[in-house]
Amino acid sequence: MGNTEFKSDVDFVVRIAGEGGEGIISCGELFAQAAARTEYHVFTYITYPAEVRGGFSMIQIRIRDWMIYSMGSTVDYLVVFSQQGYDRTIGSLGKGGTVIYDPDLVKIEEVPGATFHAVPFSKISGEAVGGQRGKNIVALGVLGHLFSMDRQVLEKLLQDRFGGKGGQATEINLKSLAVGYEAARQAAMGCRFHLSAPSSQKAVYMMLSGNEAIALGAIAAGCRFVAGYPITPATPIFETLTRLMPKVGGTAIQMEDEIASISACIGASFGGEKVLTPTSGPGLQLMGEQLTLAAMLELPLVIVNVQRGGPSTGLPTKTEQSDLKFAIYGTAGESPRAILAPSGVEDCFYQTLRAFTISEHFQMPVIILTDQSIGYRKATVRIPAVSNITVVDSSVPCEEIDLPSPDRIQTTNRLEPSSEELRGYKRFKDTDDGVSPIARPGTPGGQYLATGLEHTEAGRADYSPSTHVKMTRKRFRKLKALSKTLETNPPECYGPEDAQIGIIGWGSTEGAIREARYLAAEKGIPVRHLHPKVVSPLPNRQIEHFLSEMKQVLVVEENYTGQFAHFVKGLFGARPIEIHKYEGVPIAPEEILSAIEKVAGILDEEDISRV
Amino acid sequence: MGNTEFKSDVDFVVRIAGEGGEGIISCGELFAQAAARTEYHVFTYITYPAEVRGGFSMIQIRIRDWMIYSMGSTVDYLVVFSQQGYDRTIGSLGKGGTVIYDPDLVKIEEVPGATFHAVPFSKISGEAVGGQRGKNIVALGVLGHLFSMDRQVLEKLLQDRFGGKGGQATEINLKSLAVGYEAARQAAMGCRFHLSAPSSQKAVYMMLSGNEAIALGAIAAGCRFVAGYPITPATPIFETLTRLMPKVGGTAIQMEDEIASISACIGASFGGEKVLTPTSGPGLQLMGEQLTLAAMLELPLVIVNVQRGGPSTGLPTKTEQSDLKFAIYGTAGESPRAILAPSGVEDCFYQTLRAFTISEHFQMPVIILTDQSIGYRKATVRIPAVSNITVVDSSVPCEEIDLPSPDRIQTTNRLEPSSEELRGYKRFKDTDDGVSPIARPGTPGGQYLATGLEHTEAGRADYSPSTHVKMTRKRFRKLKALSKTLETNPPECYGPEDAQIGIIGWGSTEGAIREARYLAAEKGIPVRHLHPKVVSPLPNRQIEHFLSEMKQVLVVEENYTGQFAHFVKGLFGARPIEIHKYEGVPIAPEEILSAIEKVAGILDEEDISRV
Amino acid sequence: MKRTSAEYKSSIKPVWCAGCSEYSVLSSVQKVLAELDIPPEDIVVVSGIGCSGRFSHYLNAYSLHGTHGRALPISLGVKAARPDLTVLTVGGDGDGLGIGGGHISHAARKNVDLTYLMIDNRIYGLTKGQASPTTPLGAKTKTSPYGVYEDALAAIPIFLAYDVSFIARGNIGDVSEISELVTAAITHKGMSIVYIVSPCRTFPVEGFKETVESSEVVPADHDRTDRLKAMELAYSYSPLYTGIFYQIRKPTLGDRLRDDTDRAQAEAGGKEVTIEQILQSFA
Amino acid sequence: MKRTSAEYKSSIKPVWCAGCSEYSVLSSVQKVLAELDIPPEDIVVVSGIGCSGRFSHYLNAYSLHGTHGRALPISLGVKAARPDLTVLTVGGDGDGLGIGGGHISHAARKNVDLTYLMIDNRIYGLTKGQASPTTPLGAKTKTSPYGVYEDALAAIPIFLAYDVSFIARGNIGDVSEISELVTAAITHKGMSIVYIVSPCRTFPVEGFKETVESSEVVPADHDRTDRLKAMELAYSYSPLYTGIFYQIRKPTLGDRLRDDTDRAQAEAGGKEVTIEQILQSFA
Ligand SMILES: Cc1ncc(C[n+]2csc(CCOP(=O)(O)OP(=O)(O)O)c2C)c(N)n1
Ligand SMILES: Cc1ncc(C[n+]2csc(CCOP(=O)(O)OP(=O)(O)O)c2C)c(N)n1
Ligand code: SF4
Ligand code: SF4
Ligand SMILES: [Mg+2]
Ligand SMILES: [Mg+2]
Repeated sequence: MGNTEFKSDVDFVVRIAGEGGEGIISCGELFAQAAARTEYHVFTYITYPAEVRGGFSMIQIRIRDWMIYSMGSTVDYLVVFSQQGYDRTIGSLGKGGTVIYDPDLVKIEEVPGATFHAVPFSKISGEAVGGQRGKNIVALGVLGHLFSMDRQVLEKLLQDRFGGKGGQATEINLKSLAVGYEAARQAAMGCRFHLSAPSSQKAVYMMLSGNEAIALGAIAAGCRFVAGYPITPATPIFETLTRLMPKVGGTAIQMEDEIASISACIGASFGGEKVLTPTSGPGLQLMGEQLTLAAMLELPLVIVNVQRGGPSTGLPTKTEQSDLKFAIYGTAGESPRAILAPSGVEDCFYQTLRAFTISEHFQMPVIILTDQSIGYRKATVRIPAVSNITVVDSSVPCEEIDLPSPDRIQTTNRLEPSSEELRGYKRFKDTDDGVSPIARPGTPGGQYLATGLEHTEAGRADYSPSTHVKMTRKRFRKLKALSKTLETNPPECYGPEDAQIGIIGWGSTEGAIREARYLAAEKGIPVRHLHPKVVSPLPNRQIEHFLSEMKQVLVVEENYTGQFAHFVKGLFGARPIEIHKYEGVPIAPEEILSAIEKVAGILDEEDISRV
Repeated sequence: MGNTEFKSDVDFVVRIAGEGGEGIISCGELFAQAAARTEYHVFTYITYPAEVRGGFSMIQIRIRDWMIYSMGSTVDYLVVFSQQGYDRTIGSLGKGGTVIYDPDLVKIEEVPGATFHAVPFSKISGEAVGGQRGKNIVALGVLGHLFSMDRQVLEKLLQDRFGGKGGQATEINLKSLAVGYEAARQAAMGCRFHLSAPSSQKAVYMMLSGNEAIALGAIAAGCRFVAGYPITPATPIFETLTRLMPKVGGTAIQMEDEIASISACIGASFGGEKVLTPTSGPGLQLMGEQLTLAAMLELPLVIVNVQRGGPSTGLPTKTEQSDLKFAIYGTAGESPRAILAPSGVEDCFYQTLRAFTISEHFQMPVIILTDQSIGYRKATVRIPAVSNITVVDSSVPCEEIDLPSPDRIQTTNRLEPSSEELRGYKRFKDTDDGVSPIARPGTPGGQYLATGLEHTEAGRADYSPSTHVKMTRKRFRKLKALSKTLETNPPECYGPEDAQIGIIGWGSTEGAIREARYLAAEKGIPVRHLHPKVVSPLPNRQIEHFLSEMKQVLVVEENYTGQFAHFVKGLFGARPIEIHKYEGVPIAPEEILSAIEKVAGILDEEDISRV
Repeated sequence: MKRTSAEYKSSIKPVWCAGCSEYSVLSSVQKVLAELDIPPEDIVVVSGIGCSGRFSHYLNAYSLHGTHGRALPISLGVKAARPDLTVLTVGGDGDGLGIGGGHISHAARKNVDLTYLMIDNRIYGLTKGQASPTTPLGAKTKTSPYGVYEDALAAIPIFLAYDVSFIARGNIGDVSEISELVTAAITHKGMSIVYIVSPCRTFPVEGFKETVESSEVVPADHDRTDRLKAMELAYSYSPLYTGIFYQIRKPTLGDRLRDDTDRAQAEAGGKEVTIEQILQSFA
Repeated sequence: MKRTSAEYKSSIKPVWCAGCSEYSVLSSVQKVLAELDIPPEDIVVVSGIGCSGRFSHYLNAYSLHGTHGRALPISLGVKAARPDLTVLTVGGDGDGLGIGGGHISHAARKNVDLTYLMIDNRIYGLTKGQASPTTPLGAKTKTSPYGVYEDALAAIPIFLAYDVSFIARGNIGDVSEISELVTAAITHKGMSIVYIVSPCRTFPVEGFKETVESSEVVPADHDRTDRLKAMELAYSYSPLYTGIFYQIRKPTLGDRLRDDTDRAQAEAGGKEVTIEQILQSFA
């Protein structure tokens, strides 16, 4: 039961806040990286401004002795570099929290029960390295002392990041680290917690962002062609892949825009490769025409949309779940595609594997819908048993392919025509499940025409009513086959089966909902939680079943119009309570808990009135 | 009551069919134009291939002594130029029909009760003008004789189209016309019907295609800037406007693609002009990013999407209603817009006027959703009382602006700031209905920043949660205000109020549904018909009311997935019977009638079982 | 066994207008492919939307008929992923210089090893006669009823400024020249453009036929690596020069990506890194 | 009363990095506008997305901060609809030559009377240091960890091939030159581009500073109407020439649209046709 899973002795949150350009994120990331090398689990959340410099920026790191599902809602240790950083985060300080601030830059107001340490980061950095460049690393030193971290570990990380010993940047940073440790000692900060003992078990963990997890998932799935164009917050996927693809013998090319990126992917997919292009909402808008082309040519293609706040350029560095309907319906005419929404950093890896399986198997575009909060969040992720990655034969039905898990990963390739099928080859053969063998260029006799015009089974352009009817049905039959496959998957349900309150969420809210469920359980309110990973097509029967068992259902999502709730209402006739957060920041477990409590109160009253 | 409205003595259908490039369409259009100059109403429907040459092509002309709502379902007079033309249309010949065919090119099979006339168009043209160029006009001459049309009328039309007398093209055509008349006389074809007496009442009618009606509506609304890129089947809107705009002092420029087209419109709208860009599905897909920009900058902008068969290049010359959800949801993030679906050629004119009113009043993009069948259809349209076009003050609430009608047209302009409002000017002021005054460049003190980033009321970029929440609500408040306005409009309902069977349709199916309703009434089945012109946001209360009064509801639309039905189900919890036609051709009244009859049968049985 | 043109014909009958010059381009390409002895299964042809866009339907090859203006980036993807294939890109003036105009410079920067046939009829043919980026100033078309109000683009100078590594112009009136140019282009290592002036029969543009008829082969002594001289020749409209204007050798995208891979794998001793190693590097 | 620079400052404080050269471009433009005495309400500035895209936030004018790569067609729409306004377009190398690269040739064909400031820092600044179309071959950036594998675009030759009617290059190191060029560009009737080389402080690109420092003004005797000569000068990288490369007179979009209108209204005796007349013409 969830409750025991939730028991944890160590669980605290560190936040570093200030202005963009002050090195806040790298300070926090280095701290998190060092923490991840201990026996503890680490989870980070980042907010940064759309400008290169200036604007509120922060990183939050949660450390715990058990799996972490959300960023946490209150802060235990707060490091602030600027007045804005202080003003905008002090309200999140939890009971008995600690604040470390630069007294030359930040005016504080004492908070009862909190501890305040003044550390003049700026001044210290100025004295030690003659400028502000070191101030974030001074702060890292202070944190190192506070959590009695092994200084060698941090030094090693600095060297890895800034180039070997002796380099100017490295020297400045090592110096800053040392004075940071020293400053904390002088300020007589007691050590709060020991983040030192590296555990043997931890060797099987990586520290990854959601964006990195997607890049790794693609490589594991056998993707060897990537074309992309930078766009916040999806850029790190592409950057990671430009670095890794050549290492594994693949290609990652930067194109002149998103239209060219998806076009190149279509070309490479036509050439027989597994392909991916990462983007965010504004970029996906430019891809629409090519997305339907891929659907019409029945080419596998994986697109990642790391959602950000919209509309238009909107809030480029903030999180939002507002592209769901757009991903499903955002193109002209009617063509099938699947949408997958990973629930967390680790899940980004597995849903990417699954996206390739679906895309290659059903020869249709698949969109992976994550968001800024998941993309930039870093978390400790178990290294999967890579030696267990097996490629199943392309003729294996999709429902027989294992869902990827740390223990077992099956990948698949697209179906190729047999030599028999090559005789009088019909590329778009109208089969039972709509899937027809696709010839790889270079295969003699497999030459065919792939046209975006409506076409016959043989690929010839044809606009007759009967052809359009037949081929529309063929293309959608693949979606139906996928739906059937989904129904046989284990339900994505958590929590006690006898609960009367249900919560449905999708994507990155999974952790917050899960924690809210644990918190509710502690208060004696059992809650059941459904979190489909494939958000289109939906596992209808599972959702119906879930809805039928609940007295009251909440739908949680981070947008204004209630996009997922619309489906729950439209497809299943339910009348859920909708919780929308659209502030550019992830929803917190407490916000969900308070909704649960309200609903529980109403149900109680109903019970009473029924007595 | 509809029934009397439907009584008609004259009602027949002429179809000309053959291959693209044979001049079939111009033959039919000239015939229709001549017919429209008589006292009768005319309605045409065109099918043509996506190729410049070759492929099945046809034009169907319906002539009637009363308003015409659909293309008709059976053909009375069939003129065929090619075997394909014959094979693909002979099945539509009605009882007692007449077929005129070229015996050198078409092999016929006698149909009982039908009359067949062999006229060797090709040979006649060859002999008369030394080639095939005249064969369509020979056919026109034959039709002229058949319906004892005034030869001078046709000659005048030929001269207008091919340049004055004496020109080579004109001479060839006049010659061909003469030999056509002669050939029919020789073939001893009896005159079937007199299309000669020009009526005095007819001076108030135009003969327009839906595409032309939109172009005229834009001009009447005060639109003076158009940017576009050719795309079938929307090109004629743009072509018409390139011709007309300079005449009325406006600008119509061709851009390098659809992105540039909508961008130029955004620029011109920012400059203070009423703007329009016409396109079709593939082009609209390219406009998504700029569409949300317009929504974010709160700029008025009218886009016409003449839908064609999809997905991808699909069936570029065929009709389909498959872009509805795309038009509503097809962009990233969440931003308001309105979607209007004209129901016929005449309505194209009025909904375009309305689109500008909504767009200018609420400062948001409006998409007009027509389709190929409406765009290329020609019909007789009453000339509105142009002297009654008045511009109402921009402060007049939208619900007080008259819906445009032949008798009275009110247009409106965007709200400008008063000199008071210019002091400390807040371009995006958060008002009751979300609409804030917009300064026209050139206005001193009105300078402001319009950014696609989230911004404050003053226009300054700001990504704080409170600003995003406030401004999202502000933008959507305009949509709510529009919804309220819609509820006060007269309901778009037809047929007896006590009917138990209801039909809901949208867009171009209006005429076919209407005729089906008349046909059903003749069979004693009363049917009520709801046909909202604004399809997003929907007039919710009106639809709810309609649904609550019906025992059984049919939703008719020309797509595969049932896009409008999805809303009827999702928003109103109804379980309608869905009629989807997705063959690239418009649904016929008979197809709808047969569904009505089935439903009526079921209701009867229910009544019986209840007895 | 020598291959024949016929092997490169698909079973689909072209629907171009009678007498359209696209027929000549098609048969010329089929002839060249046979002569170069490239197996049909190793050819990918990608075309845009337009009359010329139908090209892919009629060639026996792996054929992709995409969307308007995107034939080039699609082709680039094919070649980047599958350097073993011969890639042909075909499209019109509107497709290539209008909606797709932004892609050429970037394909040129990558010097992707493909051959692009741009068939310029100075009009939007398929959509029935609207102005294209090469329709000359003042010409009346369906979207310029009072005459085109924009200067026509000068395609060859633009390709030169993009530094496309092979640039030729062919005149559809001289099919054997077209065959020669296409052969040279396909043989060229890197991006090649054969720009074919080819008046449309059905929607003729004023003066175009005369310009084309005035064409002359570039002087025999023209140094093909001299970009500025090529530019000068390209700016001449009477005579309108045809032939190869420019041809240089520089590494192709394939060459450069191979170098990248070498550099990336150098630390791993020139071997592909395993997935296990990749994952471990994040531990 | 003479106008001052300050009148052209908006109330928003720039967020560019300390020492970023965008500050100089901004103040130079503000100075020029004051000197040209153009009322702020008659100025429209449209910018793309990027560090340079923030330009519109800081100028007191009717300012539009649009989407990535579309500043030019948006500006064109403003000017076509409102010929009375002064239109400034601002964007970066990625915005202008990458995603927006397809629009320049067409704005040039229309010779729309606006001034385009393209600020080239050879990098994607706002997204934190990825390769741009002008990042030189071999340079390491966040998306070219093994070095850029594409040739950099040569912007000036490309603008010349597009026949943009005014083309200048400015070096951000010489602010008074920038002011002169911007003045000349705004005064020019037709499309003008001032291309400013402007290294990014935060994401510096190898060799760029040196190239910029080597800059030299184009020879005083350079004939600005000589396109081929301008091309030759533009291909020189050391010295990197600055100043006006090309300037010709040709009718602007506004001029030509006015002619169109005249032709269209000729049959109606040079008067605007009424809506009634238009409708009647369809009867
Ligand atoms: C996105 C999009 N916009 C517009 C069109 C319509 N369209 C089809 S072909 C064409 C122009 C064709 O001209 P060109 O490229 O010169 O080819 P041609 O027919 O002359 O060979 C256009 C505008 C389209 N298919 N897709
Ligand atoms: C459609 C779209 N794709 C990608 C982006 C992300 N993006 C923002 S700015 C930028 C590049 C900026 O580079 P440049 O134009 O050179 O301007 P700079 O920041 O260097 O001034 C990119 C790729 C975007 N905003 N929109
Ligand atoms: S329209 Fe012109 S280019 Fe197209 S097929 Fe006909 S002749 Fe050829
Ligand atoms: S990143 Fe470079 S271009 Fe952008 S503001 Fe900083 S210094 Fe200027
Ligand atoms: Mg063309
Ligand atoms: Mg840049």
